[in-house]
This record gives sequence, C-alpha cells and structure tokens, in this order.
Amino acid sequence: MEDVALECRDLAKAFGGVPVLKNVSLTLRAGTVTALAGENGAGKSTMMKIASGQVKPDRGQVLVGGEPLPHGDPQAAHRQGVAIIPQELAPIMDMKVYENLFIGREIRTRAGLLDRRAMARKAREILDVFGVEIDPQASMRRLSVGLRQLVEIAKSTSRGAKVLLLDEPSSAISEREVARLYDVVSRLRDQGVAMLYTTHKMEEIRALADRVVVLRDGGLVMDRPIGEISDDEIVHAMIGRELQDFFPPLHPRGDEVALEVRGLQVSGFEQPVDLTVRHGEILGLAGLVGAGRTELLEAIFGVRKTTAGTVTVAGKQVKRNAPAEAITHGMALVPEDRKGAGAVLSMNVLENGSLPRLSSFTLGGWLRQRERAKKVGAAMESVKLRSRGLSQQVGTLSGGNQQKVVLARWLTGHVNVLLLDEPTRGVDVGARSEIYRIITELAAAGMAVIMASSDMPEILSLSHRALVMRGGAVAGELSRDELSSPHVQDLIFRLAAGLSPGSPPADRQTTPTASKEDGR
Amino acid sequence: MTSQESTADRGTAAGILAWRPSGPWVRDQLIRHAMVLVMLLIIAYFSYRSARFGTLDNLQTIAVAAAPFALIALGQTLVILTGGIDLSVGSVIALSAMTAAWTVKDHPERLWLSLVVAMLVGLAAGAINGFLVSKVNVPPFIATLGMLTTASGLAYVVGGGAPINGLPQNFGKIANTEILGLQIPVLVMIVGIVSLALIMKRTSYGMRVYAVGGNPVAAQIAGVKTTRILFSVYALSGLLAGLSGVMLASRVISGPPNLGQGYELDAIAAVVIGGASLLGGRGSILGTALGLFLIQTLNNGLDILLVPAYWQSVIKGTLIVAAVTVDVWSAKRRV
Amino acid sequence: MTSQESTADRGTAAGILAWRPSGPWVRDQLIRHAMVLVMLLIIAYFSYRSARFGTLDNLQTIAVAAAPFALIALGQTLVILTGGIDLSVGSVIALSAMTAAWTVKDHPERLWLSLVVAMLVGLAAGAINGFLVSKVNVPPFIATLGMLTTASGLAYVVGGGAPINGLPQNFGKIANTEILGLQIPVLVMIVGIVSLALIMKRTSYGMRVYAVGGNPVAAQIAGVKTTRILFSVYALSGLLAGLSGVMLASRVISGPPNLGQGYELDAIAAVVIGGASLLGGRGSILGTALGLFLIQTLNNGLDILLVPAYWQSVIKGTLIVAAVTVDVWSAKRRV
Amino acid sequence: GDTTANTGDAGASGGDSLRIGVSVYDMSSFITAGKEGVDAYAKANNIEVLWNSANLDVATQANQVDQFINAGVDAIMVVPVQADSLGPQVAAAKAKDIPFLAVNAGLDSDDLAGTVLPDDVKAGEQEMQMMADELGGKGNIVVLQGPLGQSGEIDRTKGIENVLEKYPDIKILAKDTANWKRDEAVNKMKNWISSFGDKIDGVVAENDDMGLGALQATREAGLKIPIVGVDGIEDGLNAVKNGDFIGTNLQNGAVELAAGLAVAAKIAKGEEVDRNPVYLMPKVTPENVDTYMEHVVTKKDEFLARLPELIEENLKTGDIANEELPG
Ligand SMILES: Nc1ncnc2c1ncn2[C@@H]1O[C@H](COP(=O)(O)OP(=O)(O)OP(=O)(O)O)[C@@H](O)[C@H]1O
Ligand SMILES: Nc1ncnc2c1ncn2[C@@H]1O[C@H](COP(=O)(O)OP(=O)(O)OP(=O)(O)O)[C@@H](O)[C@H]1O
Ligand SMILES: [Mg+2]
Ligand SMILES: [Mg+2]
Repeated sequence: MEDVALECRDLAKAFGGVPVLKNVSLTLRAGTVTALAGENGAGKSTMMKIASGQVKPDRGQVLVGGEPLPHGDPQAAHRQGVAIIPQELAPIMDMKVYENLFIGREIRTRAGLLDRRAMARKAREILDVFGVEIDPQASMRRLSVGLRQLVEIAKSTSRGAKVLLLDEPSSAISEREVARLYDVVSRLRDQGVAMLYTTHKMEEIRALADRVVVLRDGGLVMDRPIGEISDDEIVHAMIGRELQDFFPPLHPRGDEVALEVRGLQVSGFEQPVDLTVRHGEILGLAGLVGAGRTELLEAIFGVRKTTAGTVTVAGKQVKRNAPAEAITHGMALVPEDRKGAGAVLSMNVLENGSLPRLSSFTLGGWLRQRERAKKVGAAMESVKLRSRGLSQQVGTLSGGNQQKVVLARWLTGHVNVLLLDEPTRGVDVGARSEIYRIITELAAAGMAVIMASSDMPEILSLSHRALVMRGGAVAGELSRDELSSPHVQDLIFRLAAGLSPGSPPADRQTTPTASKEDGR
Repeated sequence: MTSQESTADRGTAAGILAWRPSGPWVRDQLIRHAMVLVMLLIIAYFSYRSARFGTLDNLQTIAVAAAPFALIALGQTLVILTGGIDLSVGSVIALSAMTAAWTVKDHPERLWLSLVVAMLVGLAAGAINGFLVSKVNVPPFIATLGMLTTASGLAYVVGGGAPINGLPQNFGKIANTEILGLQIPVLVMIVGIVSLALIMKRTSYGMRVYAVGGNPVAAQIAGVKTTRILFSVYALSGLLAGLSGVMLASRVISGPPNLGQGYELDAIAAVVIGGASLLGGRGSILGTALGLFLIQTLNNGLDILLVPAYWQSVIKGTLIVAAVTVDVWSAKRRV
Repeated sequence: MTSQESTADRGTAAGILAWRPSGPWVRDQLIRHAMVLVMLLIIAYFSYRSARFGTLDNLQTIAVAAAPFALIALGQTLVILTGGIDLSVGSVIALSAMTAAWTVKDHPERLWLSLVVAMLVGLAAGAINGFLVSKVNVPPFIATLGMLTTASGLAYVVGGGAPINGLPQNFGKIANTEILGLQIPVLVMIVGIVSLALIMKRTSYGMRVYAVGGNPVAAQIAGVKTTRILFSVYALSGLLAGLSGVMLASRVISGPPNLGQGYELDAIAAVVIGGASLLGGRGSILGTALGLFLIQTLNNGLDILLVPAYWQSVIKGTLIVAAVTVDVWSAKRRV
Repeated sequence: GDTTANTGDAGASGGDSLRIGVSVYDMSSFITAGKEGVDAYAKANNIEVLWNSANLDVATQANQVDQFINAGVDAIMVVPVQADSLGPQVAAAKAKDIPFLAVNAGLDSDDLAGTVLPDDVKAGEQEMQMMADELGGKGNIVVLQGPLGQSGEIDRTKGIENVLEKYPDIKILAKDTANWKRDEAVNKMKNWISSFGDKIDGVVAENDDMGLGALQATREAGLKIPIVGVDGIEDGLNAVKNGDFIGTNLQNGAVELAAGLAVAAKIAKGEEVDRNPVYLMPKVTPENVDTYMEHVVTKKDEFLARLPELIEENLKTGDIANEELPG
C-alpha cells in the first residue's frame, strides 16, 4: 500500500515579510511514517499548520488523496481526514478528559442525545493503550502537562484519520509513555495511516521513521529513506555543520553548599523533602510523569505553597513562598510549561528578557533603555536566539526559541542556583548542545543547578548526581559512578516505578539507550 | 497550566479563568452548595422578618418579576460560555417592545403578529451581533456595545421620541393570561430553563458551545464549526431578548422606549454569580438560574421589608460580592 | 499567539486577545493609522457641515467635556491591561461628588478639603475593589459590579435621598478657573495623559502592569508581585474617578446623586476602541486618548448639527463598530 | 464649510429671526409634547430653535449650553436635568448678555433672565387632596415617588405631605421611588401588596406611568384600589375616563414649553413680559377629562394650531396653564 495520502506542492509562506517556508514540496504515502526534522524556527510547525488548514500559505497547494485542500479551512482538512497534534497543546482545560477525546465526533444515543457513559467507556479503552491511569471523568486542568499530552495524542490517533501530523508529540512525556506512543504509531502505520512526525530526538527518528525530511531556514534540504543515512548526516543537514561532543565534559563540582533545603513541606506531598546542592554541581531529577519534580522545583523557588521547612542559598535563609525573595537571593527557575508559565507571549524579546531583573535596569523606577537593550541582547546572543531582533513578539517565536528566551532572561545578572524543569523540551539538537554547553559552563563558573528532565541521556550525561522521584518523594539517589554504569536505566526505572530491584524489568526492549542519542 | 495559578493569577484574565481551580464536577457541586447556602440564609432571614415573604402568592410575585430577566440571562449564559458578552440585551428589549407596541396599535386583534415581529426584531439584532463577532472578528464587547447604543436609539425612533400609549387592552393578554395558575411569562421561563439545561448537558450542540469557549483552536482542529456556534449563541440571545421585551411591554400594556435599561448588567451578574467564567468554557444554566433568583429574591424581600431604594442598592451590592466571596472560598478550601 | 487564531478564535476569549495578531509595534502603528484615519474623516465631515465645529472655542468645549471621561478612561486602561475591568467608576464619581458637595457645604472656604475628601473616597472605593480582586480572588466584573451598586446607593445616602443644593458659588472655582487660557479639568487631563503615557512606556511599573496582564503566572515566576500591581491599578482607577467626580460637581456647582451614571461604558469603550484587549496585556494610553476623543467629538459634532438625541445614539453606535471594524481589517490585511 | 440653515450656524437665516438654544433633560412624553408646542410657536414667530437633549446627564447639559454660547444665540432655554445646577453656565451666558431661562425646574443663580416653572408642590397637593376626598379622610396609602432628588419628586412629595398634615387618619404604609417607570412600579407595587395584602386603600403616584404600573399590579392581585397620578399622558387620561384612576393633573408639555420659549423670545426682543410666570396644573377629573383628551390626543393638531395665539393670551392673563381661548 504505497499510494500517496497527502502531497504538498511548492508551499511558500512569509510572516511580516520574512520568508518562513520556501517552495517546499513533499509527499506522504499511506502506511508510512515520515520524520520531519530541522532546527528551531526552520518552519516545521508552519508546514504542518498549512497542511491542517490552520494557516493559509502564500503560494502552493496541499492535496489530500488527490483532492486539493481549501486554504485556511481546518474543518475541510478535518473532513478530508487530516488530524494534527499541535506542538503547543490545545487541551480544553475546563472539559473532562473524555469530552476532550470526543469533541467534534460525539457519541449519540438513538434519540440524538449525548451518550456520555459510552464516551467515558470508550475513552478508558483508548487511554489504556498508553498504560497510564487517567480518569476519563477528570478535568483536563487537573492533569499535568505530560498527561495532557498523552490525552492529546490519544485524541488525534483515535479519530480514524487518513493523515496524521504529529508536531513534537513526545516533548512532554517521559520514556515509558514514549514507548507506548511508539506502539500506537506502528499500529496506525499497519492500518495504512500516513504520518508526518516532527521531533528533535534522534532515537525517535530511528525507532519510527521510514523516511526523513529535513527543513533548514524554510527550505527542504533532505528527503531520503531512513536506511540510507546516518544520524550525523541528518544532524549535518539540519544545522549545516558537524556537531562535536554533544554532551560537553563535566567540570568537577565545588565543595561549599550553594542550596540547602531542609524539611520542606510541599502542599500535596506526603513527607517533607531534604536536599543539598553545592556550587558548581548539577543535580539531576528523574522520575515518571506525575512524580512531582515540577512541584518540588516550584516549591523551592516559592511559587508553589510550602507549609514548613527552610531554603538556604549561599548561607542566607530565603523567605518561603516569595519568588521575588528567591530571585534577589540569586535563584532562577526555568519552568516546564513554557507557554503557560515561562514567557509573556504578548511582550517582545527585550521586555521578556528584562522582566526578572527589572530593578537592575531602572533608575528611580525609570528604565535605562540602552543599558537594558545591551544586557538583554548579550544574553540572547549567548544562547544564539533566532529572532527578528529584540522587538519580535515572543508569541511569534518558534517553540525552541521561546525556550531559549525563557532561559536566557536570567543570564543578565548573577545566579547562584539555577532550577531547570525540562530545559531542552522541544529544543533542536544544535540548540540543545548549546544549552548543555551553557549549563556546564554556568556550573563551572560556580552556579548550582537542579535539572528536572524526562530525557534520560540528559540526566545520565549531564549531572554530577541524580535524584529519582516518585509520588512527591525522593525514591533514591545515584552518584556519578552509578550514573555511568550500564544498568543505570533499569535501576532508575525501578526506583521511579516503585518496583523491587529483584523483579523482572518492564518494557526493557522499548526503553532506548543513551548511546544512540549522544554523538560521542 | 500548573496549579501555580491559585497563588498567581489574582483576578487577572487568566485569574478569572482559574479563580476556582477545581475540576468541573467538584466545582459545580461547590457552586451549588456555597450559593444554595447563601440563598437559604437570605430566604430564612426574610421569612423570619416577614410572615408575608414565605407565601405562595409572593413566590408567584418573585417568579413573574424574574421571568423577563431569566430569558436574557439564559441567552447571556451561552454567550458567556463562548467567552463573549452581550451588552445589547437591555436595548434590544426596548426596541422589540416598541416595535411590538407599534404593531399591535395598527393590528389590535392580531396579537400573534406583534409577538412574531418582536421576536424577529430581537433575532435580527442578535444576528447582527453574531455576524460582527463571528465573521468580522469585532470584539464582542464592542460589537454588542454598538448594538446597545444603536438599538436604544432606534427604540426612540419607533416611538418618535416618546412612549407608545393608548394600546388596546388585549395586548395585555400575552403576559397576563394564566395557564394552570401560572402567568405565561413564568411558564416560558420554566420551559426555557429546563430545555436549555438539557440542551447544554445532553446534546452535542451544548458540548460544542463549551468547547468553543474553552479553546477555540482545539474545537476547530476537532472539526467544530466555531463560526456557526458563535453566530448561533448571539442570535439566540437576541431572540430571547425580543421575547422578553414583548412580555414586559404586554405586562404594562405600553411601549416605553427606556424599557430594560441596565437589565444586561443584572443578567450578566446572574450568570457570573452562577459560577460562569467570563473567559468562557465554564458555567451552567442551573447556576445562572440560581444567581438570577438570588438577585430577584433580594429585590422582593427588601421591598417587603420597606428598605429605601438606595439602601437596597447598598445591601444588594454588598451581598452579591459576599455571595461570590463565600463561593470562591468554599471552592478553594476543598481543593 | 500564532496566526492560527486569526482563522480560529472568532471573538472568543482567546479571540479578543488575538483579534489583532501582529506584533506590538506594527499593531500600534496600525491602530494609530486606522483610527486616526476614521477620526480625521469624522472631523472633516463635521467641519464641512458646520462652520461652528472647527472653531477654537468649540475645541475648548470638546476638551472640557472630555476631561472627566479622560480621567476614568486612564484608570480603566491600566485595569484592563491587567485583564480586569472596573465597572464602578460611574458610581464612584457620584459618591465622591456627593461627599465633596457635602464637605464644601460645611466648610465653604476650604475648597482643598472637599477636593481631598472626594479623592480619598474614590481611593477607598478603588482600594476595596483592589483588595477583593487581588486578595480575595473575586472576579473583577463581580467585585466592581458590587461596588457600582453599593456606591450609587451610598451616593443617595450621603444626600439623604436628595441632591445637595445651595452650594457656595466658589465651589465652582475648582473646575471653572482658567490657567493659561485652559480650564483646570483640561490641564489635569493633559497632565494625566502625558504622565501616564510615560509611566506605562518608560517605567518598570508600567512594564509590570503589562506583564501581569499578559501572563500572571510568568510574571510571578519573574518576581513580579502580582497582588500589589493588581491592587494598585484598581486603587488608581478609584482615585481618578474621585477626582473626576469633584471636577464634574464643581463644574455645575451641584451634587447630583445620579452623576456619572453609565460613564463606565463610555470609558471602557474608549479603551477598547483604542486597541486594548479585554484579556489584558495589550493596549496603550495614547490609544485610549484617541478612542476618547473619537467618542467626544461625535457627541459634540452631532449636537452642533442638531441631530435628535435618538438618532445620535444610532449614529454613535454604528460608527463605533465601524471604526473598530476598519481597525480589525487594517490590522489583518498587513499580516 | 457651508452654513445651511438646518445646522443653525451664525447668520444662517434672515436677520430679524431670533435664534434660541434649547437644552432639555431627555426624551419623554412631556418633552416630546413640549417640542411640538415649541416648534408650533417658533414657526409662528419666525424663531430658529437649536434643540439639544442631554440624556439625563447634567454635564452633557453644561456642554450644550457652552455650545449655544459659542454659537452666539439670542437666548438660551434649559429644561434642567438637575434643579439648582448650572450656576457657572448661567453666569457665562450672562457675561455674553445672553438671556438664560429655566423651564420646568429651577436653577440656583441670580443671573437667570427668567423662569417658567410648574407648581409641583401644588400638583402634589391636588392629587393628595383628590385621594383624601376619595378615602373620606381616613385609610392607608402607598406613595410611588419619582427619581429621588429630581425637583418633580421633591416638590410633589412635599405637596403630598402638606395635605396629609390635615388628615391624621391617613397613614402612609410605604413610600419609595419607581423612577417614573411603569415596569418598575408594577413590581414595587406587587411586592407591597405581598407585604400589606388588602390593607392598602389608595395609591398616590407622582406620575401617571407609575400609577398605571400600580394599576397593573392591583389587577394581577385581583384588587380594586383608587389610584391618582400626575401628567395627564394619554393612558392616564384613559384611566381617568374609564374609572381606573380617580383623577390626575395635567402638565401639558406643549403649553408649558411653548410659554417658556415665548418668554425667552420676548426677553431677547426686549419686550415687556412677566419674567417668572407659574404653570398651575389643572385637575383632571372624570367630568373634564374629555376636553383634555382632545387637546392631548384626539384633536392635538387643531390645538397646536391654536397654541401660538393661546400663549400670547395666557402671557397677558398670567394663567399660562389655561387651554381655552376666550370666546
Ligand atoms: N504568527 C507568526 N508571526 C510571525 N512569525 C511567525 C509566526 N509563526 C511563526 N513565525 C516564525 O516562523 C518561523 C518558523 O516557525 P515554526 O514554528 O514553523 O518553526 P519550527 O520549525 O516549528 O520550530 P520549533 O522546532 O522550535 O517548533 C519562526 O522563525 C517563527 O518566528
Ligand atoms: N494520574 C494522574 N491523575 C491526575 N493528576 C495527576 C496524575 N499524575 C500526575 N498528576 C498531577 O500532575 C502533577 C505532577 O505532574 P508533573 O508531570 O508536573 O510532575 P513531574 O514530576 O514534573 O512530571 P513531568 O515533569 O515529567 O511532567 C501533580 O500535581 C499531579 O496532581
Ligand atoms: Mg514547531
Ligand atoms: Mg514537570
């Protein structure tokens, strides 16, 4: 079954005069998975938005099963069997999980009324595939980012679409759920669905794709079967250069304590948390979705309510539940939910970049414009931000570049303790190695870093020490040596899932290993 | 969003959205309870203060007074669920009342005609709002504010700047006829509440209205015709305002061009007191009904206790805020 | 927001936010241009129809009429930037006017006293709104609607259900004194617009207000004390309403308890016409000033052309929508 | 720009014609009738009227006065939104020697050129007297007031109380505002019936609309209670005719405002005229209701045709509320 399901012809699109897509043509065949790779801002999401009718192209045409797709008409795309999992998740927060799954194709009784019971039942079946316990009756708002993404995936994959566009579907979920995603994708492939799969993770391309398409600066620079090419070729095609040591070497950590957390009672956690980070040390936080890593970081920083305990930075105790205090003591938080909690999308890069340290850019309340532009500009330089200048609205930056802004805005001043929650979520390989470099350099300069991540290789290769969390508690600690041991992944999984070290490991086969990922 | 909101967004846009951070089911229960509680307290107080309050006659009185508000509050609920707002209902009431009066003056015997004309006028106004919002992308606030101003002007134009007087007595039949001991407006109100409550809970239309308000992009990706849904809720709101207008005019057998002035605020208040979020996606018909009766019971009870009009506003304003505060707290405490 | 919305959110909550999807700089330019264009057309028409319109005296008249609205519109702009709304300004005007009149009656010679009292009353009302919204998490719409009702009631209470008359003539000095050929209210307006425009563009406070409106969670993580910012904007809005109230009362040397009724809608309209989003984070002082003068010029010009009041509302309503429509389009076309 | 007559620009129309600026509080039955009277008198006397309406906002009214002053009109006539307001505006007009008249409600200023005011206290007294007679001097009444603080409400309430002093056996059960509105009055009355049942022996409404609202409420409650009002609008006169009202008081806007315009014109022309005539509302009873019905409704146009002449007569006799030409 090799017939063409979707075809794009010479698509071109520009935003505010800046070309984003330049005559891109590609065809998706039924029953195949095409990986769409490219740097942040290369135009991948735009491409998918055009294919799903959300964005009108300036030139070019999209054909679904030979039928031309009317421009900018999502309903038409939907009718013709095109489904999309958008990069920026689109959950309906105040509706229940099952309502989210069935909106637009509600199950009705013979009387034409909604059959909510049936929808809930089917919802459970659909979600069981992912092996996560999500109550179909739960409100979307109560779910974590990770769980929301699982629901979104389930929603679009269960609609019987002929063409499925997945825009970084795995960005918010951890290895175990990714494994389930693989199963779903391969099952859909067998059912003859044509899929376009955007990801920044090499192992996903390897595990899923039949063919790889690479965009660079809006142009299509590679379109070849997966068998014919190596990871390095793909990376080269994406960033136009070779990528040396993906993970930079770790510098030795300092000795004096930078951050000390004692008996911190986070609302919603059973027992209090203790932890210590030294200057120059990178502490990894591993765990499954819902483990409470995000909560812990938020609590330390003071945006999530804590009822007891102390947080001490460089010897000075920090007032709890007061982010402003935390910042003045040199703490910085890069939140997990970029769009919801990271950047102010309606403001431009300069404004976002200066927000956390506003007082340092003001004289008696009045902004010192030049100073501000210089400092923020430098910070954005240091992460190689790809934007139309400091005055571009952050909402119009590509996902990865938004992430860079959220990190770089802290670098205009001194930071003692850097709290990172999924720091490279949705960031391309090139930028990722940049961010890794920045993190290690910051650490080398004496900064203490806590990095919560669902990206196993990141934890393994970047942290001096790692904590594994489960249900809002620290389930175990791993030293640098343990982290380098061959069985570490299994160990972490057991700790995270609460299995006794003896019992047989679950889904070993699908859990990818680090060696694939890093270019060493 | 993570549960940071509860600490973060204090009443800001996102704040309103998150000011009751629990799940819909829990939330609805809480709304019911907190509000029902407040409601019961108020009723208890009035009954204690005046034996007259608790009577069946007085219940009728409250119901009759509530009916015209109920109609516009119902339409308003759907509009607000889509994240919009309809400021024009008050003046649409005036306009439709005037046209109804004007029609019945020429055709004293054809009551149905004035009824139909009034509802068509309301529908037309609503359709214009719907078109502006859904097709032209004019912000609902501005589109309906424009309609508010325009319609109230037209209401005077119809009467040549003055109320329409000297209407045939049988014009009063529309509002004052009793069926099974209930005045027609009360019946209409009951039917309206029940049927809309069902529609919103049991039909896919209802579910899609919630979806469009909750996240238009998501709704659209899922194949919901957001434009149509949006258009429909404004049209409905207009239609109901038209109906409300003719009921009001018929009850007092005249066409006052300033009828319904400021009703929109009471209607919106009822919806929000009922637990709806002005950002859309959250709210319920029953909640609105509850909010509506809270307000109407206050009007009635305070009159019965002979509280002067201006003290009434002071008390009403304070109680409305108090009620919602209790609600906010109760919702917070349990989460 | 990505350009999805332009096709997706037709006027829904997210829609209002995205109804002008281009970047802030471009957007501001467009707002200016589209609106300025409409403005010029209207001015041109009036000047062509009546020689009396284009005169300097008449410009003064427009400015004097605009001043009290300008003050509340400025406060409203900040409130709306945080994603809130202040419905209470109208009644706060009445309340502060009444207290000012009441004060000056007892202390005819101490004008400053009545001025101070009025502003304190306004500030108090605003502070209560701010407290309810920022601390108690009451939705702004309800908090300020409650204040609207309460304050208008209290305005009557102050006068014991009647206006305060027989005020000393020198009470008129506050509003009717001229400095460099400009009446005080006009000066206050100019100073207010200029200084607030600077504050919003050039100070960290201004930036924080935008941030809180744009994304409260993000703002808080960036160390902005969202609660304080929210409180401050409502307090300011109340303060300015108080000032506006005493100016109005002094202008006509009388304390009418129904002063300022419905002013809030005109003020909000001015802000939204000026390109602000009711979801917060988007809007500007200059835009508001523009919207304000659009409305005031219409009021003035139509009176001069002796257009009957009810036709005036029709024209005003239609033009407001038209203006915003042009604006929406112009913004769309260039993206 | 060109200056066509309808814009009322300076020098727009012939030299000897007067230009008089009129600002009324809002649109209402009273004002609409008044405008017809004003237009009739203006046409007959070659007066150009600049007519503005202030939407019940005193500040708007001040703005409109400013505009009239800018326009350099020959006289300004104001039907105030707010009694005793507009001091500075009157002074400003005076400074430009523009005669300034207050009609229907007074203004607090020594600079007024004249006033044409109804005796609202008298109106209140008349309606209360009718009710007292109907009740035979004893019983329980409720009073529906106008918008609190409006001169009409204040004076009519005063009148009502004046009469009540003579009748210790008449008790006011309840007294509150329904803002001149029928739909507000009907609910207010319904609620009062809830609290007093059949204890209410009479309804004194400060205008006909509220009386008619009360009438509807009594119907719904199945009661028959004597009602009295003020204004003599069409429905009010009908109510008197078919016995739903025991009576009302006619305030004929056409006559009152035309008289106002006449006084303004004469002052502007420097002619001799009573500068402060008072409009005494005629009682409307089942006996005389038919004549007034003709003037206000059935034969309105004929009446308007007679009006200019009638006004001149009345200004001579001083009884400006009179509606019958001698002979
Ligand atoms: N609405 C918009 N207005 C202006 N520019 C836009 C808009 N949407 C996208 N862009 C620009 O188009 C370019 C491509 O964006 P796109 O989201 O397609 O990149 P991407 O390949 O998906 O990147 P990422 O991997 O980070 O998601 C970016 O430079 C972005 O700044
Ligand atoms: N099965 C579930 N049902 C409902 N809510 C859940 C569930 N699992 C987790 N959550 C919610 O998600 C939050 C934690 O999820 P979150 O994913 O942010 O934690 P995490 O450890 O940061 O994981 P990740 O960072 O990978 O998302 C908790 O507040 C919890 O309420
Ligand atoms: Mg993307
Ligand atoms: Mg997390």
